[in-house]
Amino acid sequence: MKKGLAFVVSALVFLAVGLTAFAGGQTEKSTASKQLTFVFVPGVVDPFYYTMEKGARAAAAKYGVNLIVSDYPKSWGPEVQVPILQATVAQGNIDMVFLAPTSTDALVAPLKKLYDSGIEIITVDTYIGNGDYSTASDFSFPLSYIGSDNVAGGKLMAEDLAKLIGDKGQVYVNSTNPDVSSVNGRVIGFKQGAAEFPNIQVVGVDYNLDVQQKAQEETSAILQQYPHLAGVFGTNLYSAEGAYQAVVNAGLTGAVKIASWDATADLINALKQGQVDLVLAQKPADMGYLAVEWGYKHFHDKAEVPKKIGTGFELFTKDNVNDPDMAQYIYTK
Amino acid sequence: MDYLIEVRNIVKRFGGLVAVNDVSMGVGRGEVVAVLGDNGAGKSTLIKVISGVYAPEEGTILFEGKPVRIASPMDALSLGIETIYQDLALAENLNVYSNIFLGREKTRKAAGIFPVLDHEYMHREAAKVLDGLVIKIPSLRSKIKSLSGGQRQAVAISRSIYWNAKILIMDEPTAALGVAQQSQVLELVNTLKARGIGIILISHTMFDVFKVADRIVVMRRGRKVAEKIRTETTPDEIVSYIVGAEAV
Amino acid sequence: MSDRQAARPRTGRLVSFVGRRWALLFLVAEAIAFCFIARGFFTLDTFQLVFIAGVPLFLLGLAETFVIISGGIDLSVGFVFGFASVVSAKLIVALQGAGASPGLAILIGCAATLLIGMIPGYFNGVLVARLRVPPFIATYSMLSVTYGISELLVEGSQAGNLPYLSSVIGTGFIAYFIPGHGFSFFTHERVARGTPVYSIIPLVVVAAFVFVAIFVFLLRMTKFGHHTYAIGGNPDAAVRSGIDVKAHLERVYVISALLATLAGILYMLQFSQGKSDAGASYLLDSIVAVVIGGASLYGGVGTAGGTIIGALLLSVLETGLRVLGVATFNIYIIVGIILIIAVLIDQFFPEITSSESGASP
Amino acid sequence: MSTENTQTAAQVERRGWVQILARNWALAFLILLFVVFSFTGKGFLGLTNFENILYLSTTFVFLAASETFVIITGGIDLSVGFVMGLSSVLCAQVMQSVYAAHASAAATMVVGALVGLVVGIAPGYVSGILISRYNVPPFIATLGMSGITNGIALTICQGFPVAGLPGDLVRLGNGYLFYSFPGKGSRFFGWPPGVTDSQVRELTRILPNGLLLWLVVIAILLYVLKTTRFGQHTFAIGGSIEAAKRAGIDVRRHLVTIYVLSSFFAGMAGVYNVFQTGVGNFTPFNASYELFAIAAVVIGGASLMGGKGSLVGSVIGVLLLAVLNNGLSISGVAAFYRFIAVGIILVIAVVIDQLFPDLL
Repeated sequence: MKKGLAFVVSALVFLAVGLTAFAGGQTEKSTASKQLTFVFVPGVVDPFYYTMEKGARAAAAKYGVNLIVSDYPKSWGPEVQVPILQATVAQGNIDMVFLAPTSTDALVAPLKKLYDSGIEIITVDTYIGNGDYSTASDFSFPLSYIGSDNVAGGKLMAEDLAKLIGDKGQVYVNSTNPDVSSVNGRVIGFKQGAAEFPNIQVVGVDYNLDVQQKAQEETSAILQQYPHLAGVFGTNLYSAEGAYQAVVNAGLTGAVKIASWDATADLINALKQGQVDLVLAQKPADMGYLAVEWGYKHFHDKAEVPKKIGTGFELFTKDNVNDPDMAQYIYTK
Repeated sequence: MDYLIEVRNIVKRFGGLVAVNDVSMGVGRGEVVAVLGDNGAGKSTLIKVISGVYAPEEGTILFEGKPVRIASPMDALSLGIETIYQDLALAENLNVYSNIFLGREKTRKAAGIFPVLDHEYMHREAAKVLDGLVIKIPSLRSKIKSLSGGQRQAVAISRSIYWNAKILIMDEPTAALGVAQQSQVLELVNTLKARGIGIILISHTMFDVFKVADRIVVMRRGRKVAEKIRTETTPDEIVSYIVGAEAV
Repeated sequence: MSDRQAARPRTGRLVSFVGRRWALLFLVAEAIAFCFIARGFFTLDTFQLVFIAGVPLFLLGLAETFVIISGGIDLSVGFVFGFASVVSAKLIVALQGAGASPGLAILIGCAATLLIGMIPGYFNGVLVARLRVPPFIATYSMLSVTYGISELLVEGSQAGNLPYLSSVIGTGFIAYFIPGHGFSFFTHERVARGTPVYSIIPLVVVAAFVFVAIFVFLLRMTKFGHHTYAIGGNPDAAVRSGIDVKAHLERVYVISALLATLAGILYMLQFSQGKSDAGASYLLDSIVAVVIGGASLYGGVGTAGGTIIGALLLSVLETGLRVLGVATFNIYIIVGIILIIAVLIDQFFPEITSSESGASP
Repeated sequence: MSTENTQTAAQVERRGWVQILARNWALAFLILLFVVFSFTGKGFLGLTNFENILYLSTTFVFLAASETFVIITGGIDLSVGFVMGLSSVLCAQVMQSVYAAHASAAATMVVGALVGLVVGIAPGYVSGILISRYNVPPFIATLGMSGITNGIALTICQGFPVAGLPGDLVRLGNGYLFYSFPGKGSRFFGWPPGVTDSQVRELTRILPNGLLLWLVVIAILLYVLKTTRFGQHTFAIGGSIEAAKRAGIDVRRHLVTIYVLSSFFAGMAGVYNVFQTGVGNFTPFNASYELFAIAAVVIGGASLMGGKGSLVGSVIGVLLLAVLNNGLSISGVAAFYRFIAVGIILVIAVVIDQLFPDLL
């Protein structure tokens, strides 16, 4: 009984504390002259978003924006990201949040709530709803979607990989997680691109759930099943790293061409050594930079922000990999 | 003599082994019958037949003169045959009165609908039983874990007598107890006897047996080899039956 | 009362008091500390955030409390959670496709899922109680099976396209307060952007606490709860006292699955999706909450209140660090240390748990 | 009496046959899987594929082997997966620094591997002390250690794979002992001269280095468990701690050694992981490597109650799960069925254990 009593008392104390805060917790809304505060919430802990953060920090320094970067979610999903988002904005006095939403549906309500309280939203890399904020809808409230066109990128990969394998043969896709809209876009784009080559056959798609060792096992199995496989498309760094390790191990380097989406230092290194043949770099740093820059322009210059901003790609091949101009596109820690 | 419970020609086999072979015995009201025997003599199997753990292959059981079927421990309990096992079968994490009422908890209706445990009632009732015993337990809200061996024995016994045990089967009640506590437990046995409860006592300790038993049954290799009135025998004689030195 | 003093000669009153309530004290201390050091922690929103974030832990922790008190463990709760989120999402979408209104579809879908969710629990119970499979293995196999089935249902993807109403419920509050407009319940009128709207008491927390209250009542006050302790304390004694231990254990595992299912449904409402591995990360945390709450993995000891305190302790820690903006990798280290300390306290002050008011009735 | 005896003899004989099957059900099941997948999966039946299965299992063989010792003592080690992650990250981090300081690839690898192995000992020592000296239940002690090791690993690498390591690493980790090419001879540790990239599909590779490593480790551990006093004591403690104490075994010290051993091999798995993938990987927090390892050990005939278990069984358990993965994958069966299959196989394992309690 005593324990129960203690619990009730502490709960009441807690409640009282909360209610006091309720009365005095909110602070005055911002005025135009004060420093802007932006919050960045990454999608998951991964070099891609880290590079994005660096871009954002560069812009924040340039425009004098106070940038708060939230804790990196440890795995991909709204159940991890939403509490981080909400706890981070609890600090108060936030002018804008830009984030990579981890779900097209689940982020709508929490972001709408922030929007209604007067905070502006930009989504980077991934989007909410169908990503089209230009026509009015339940999810069209963000200022902009800044990201690369995954379907177009997937298509690009298919075309370039086709060139490398002489427009014919069997190709295989190793992907991370069917849950993720951006990665799925790459798979869809790749299949569309491959469909334009009558002699190219996509033999399968596997999902490694972001575990490199699994990607390696899956690719090894595929190499057994299709001994004359001509190419592999890895839709992110884990897929690509696992896939090329499997090919290296099978001694099929060169015989099986590897196309990798995402340009980590390790994959670029593998490209230099000829173990990987094609690396697509998105421009995460640009995404971060543009989000801050457009946010600043929105508040400071009352500029009209485009509803969709594409950041494009860079393709690394063995011809340009040592080009010093390309080094900026490598994702770094 | 009128037996409270009587078993006749009980046979219990395990595979090829005959654990209890044609054994008959009985216990009267207010009588203590000790069952003695070496390890493997069949005494615990016999006890388990009476308490409903094992079903005998042959033989009959009479309770208050009428044949009964004891197919499960619940059957035995409902007849008033309670067993206190050597390990006492107490839940150490629960308190004294909870153990006394374990499985037969008293509930009351909270808000007229929900059956909730009636702790007050159980506490009160348990106190009544324990008050009549020699061994004192400081608080009925103490966990069994914090009690001494003798106190635990008392809880186990109170549990049985609260539920109107007519027959009490006690398996080595004094094993693993200190000397002072041993005599307290034996005193408890005498108290119960005075209340008219029939007791079957299994023990290795000749001292205990001769202190409290009225009759002594000796088993050997599954058979009953002797049945003596305590006052008409000696420890030496009983020992010789147990080890089989005296041919029957 | 004097007998209680005698029962613990080694420790003083203060040590014993602290030892018995260390989790609660720790919780209060960390909450106060965050109020001072984390700007924005001391607000109604953050306070409610702690509870929202705690919902899965409250429910899974309570599920685990029943099982652990009975002397077992349930590794499947995390994936029963995911399974429930997938099944409920699929059902709601299907019902809507069959012409049901969103409200009806959600109601029937959730009710049906609560029933379906008990199936894995029943299998766990049968394996553990009837086939005598160790709980660890039985529930691990059920983990695999429910994971596999939910992945099959969504074909490796996730279940979505839920009616907007589900998200309204999942992210809604009981009451709203708008200065100048006063209180309103469940919805609030549209106001100009930037007008402060105070949301009071999240619906998911209410739903969770209704179930928590029911099962706390079941565990604390009823015969059923009492028998759960008895079985965990001494299964033989329970059998000999005429308790149907096998049937009881089956029910314990069904309750565990039921609570996990509810948590999964609330997840589905909150995040508008069903995901097979949505609950995976809560499994160990829920066990940690139970242990911090004073339960013993050997069974027979533990309380639902303790588990709730344990869950709150974790939830406050995590939310507080997030508000602070500290990288929460360290949280694993902190939780690991707290867990070990929890057991060590129990080892050093055994009299705390063996005296009257220890962590079991 | 005589009829009774002959009956029993017949029963014994029949039971004996059933028992042999029951005792080796995992092996029987493994063989069955081989046969089935050979028909359903194109490319399953082949030397390279078998070698792949075997060497890709290396880390899990280490984890299951270490878990076997712990489970035999009646304990459990939930930290192996995260200890592996910590070792992997630290090993790679050290290699990265050393390599960046222009050390040779060989020196880098040796230093990194040593650090990874040594680091692996610490968590086991702490859990061992907690378990043996302070009576913390193994479940809790190792669960706590898994949180701590995971946190340290993540704090060190900030959630990123540790890259920038020498390329020789993966060549060694994924290499073979012996290569042969028809017409061009054969060679140890490298391709026969004259073999070009386009001809690699005909190259025969024998004995992956990973497989070689785990065969050696298992051989040593088998020797320890089967023939030494240490092994005997391990079983004795699992059978009855009290009896072991009375027999004069220093149970506390033995348990500390057991958990150190477990943690050490988890560390070895982490180091090998670096050699296999070429980067240091933290363990994803819901990867459940420890559950996988425990499942393999139980399938291999160990009892979670302690006192029972076999290393060969555990290896068979790992292979059973690995073949299931590989076979289903090659047969084009949706990956999700494998989870269901694993669950069912586990139940079979334990129910068989219940039905034939007198095995082993």
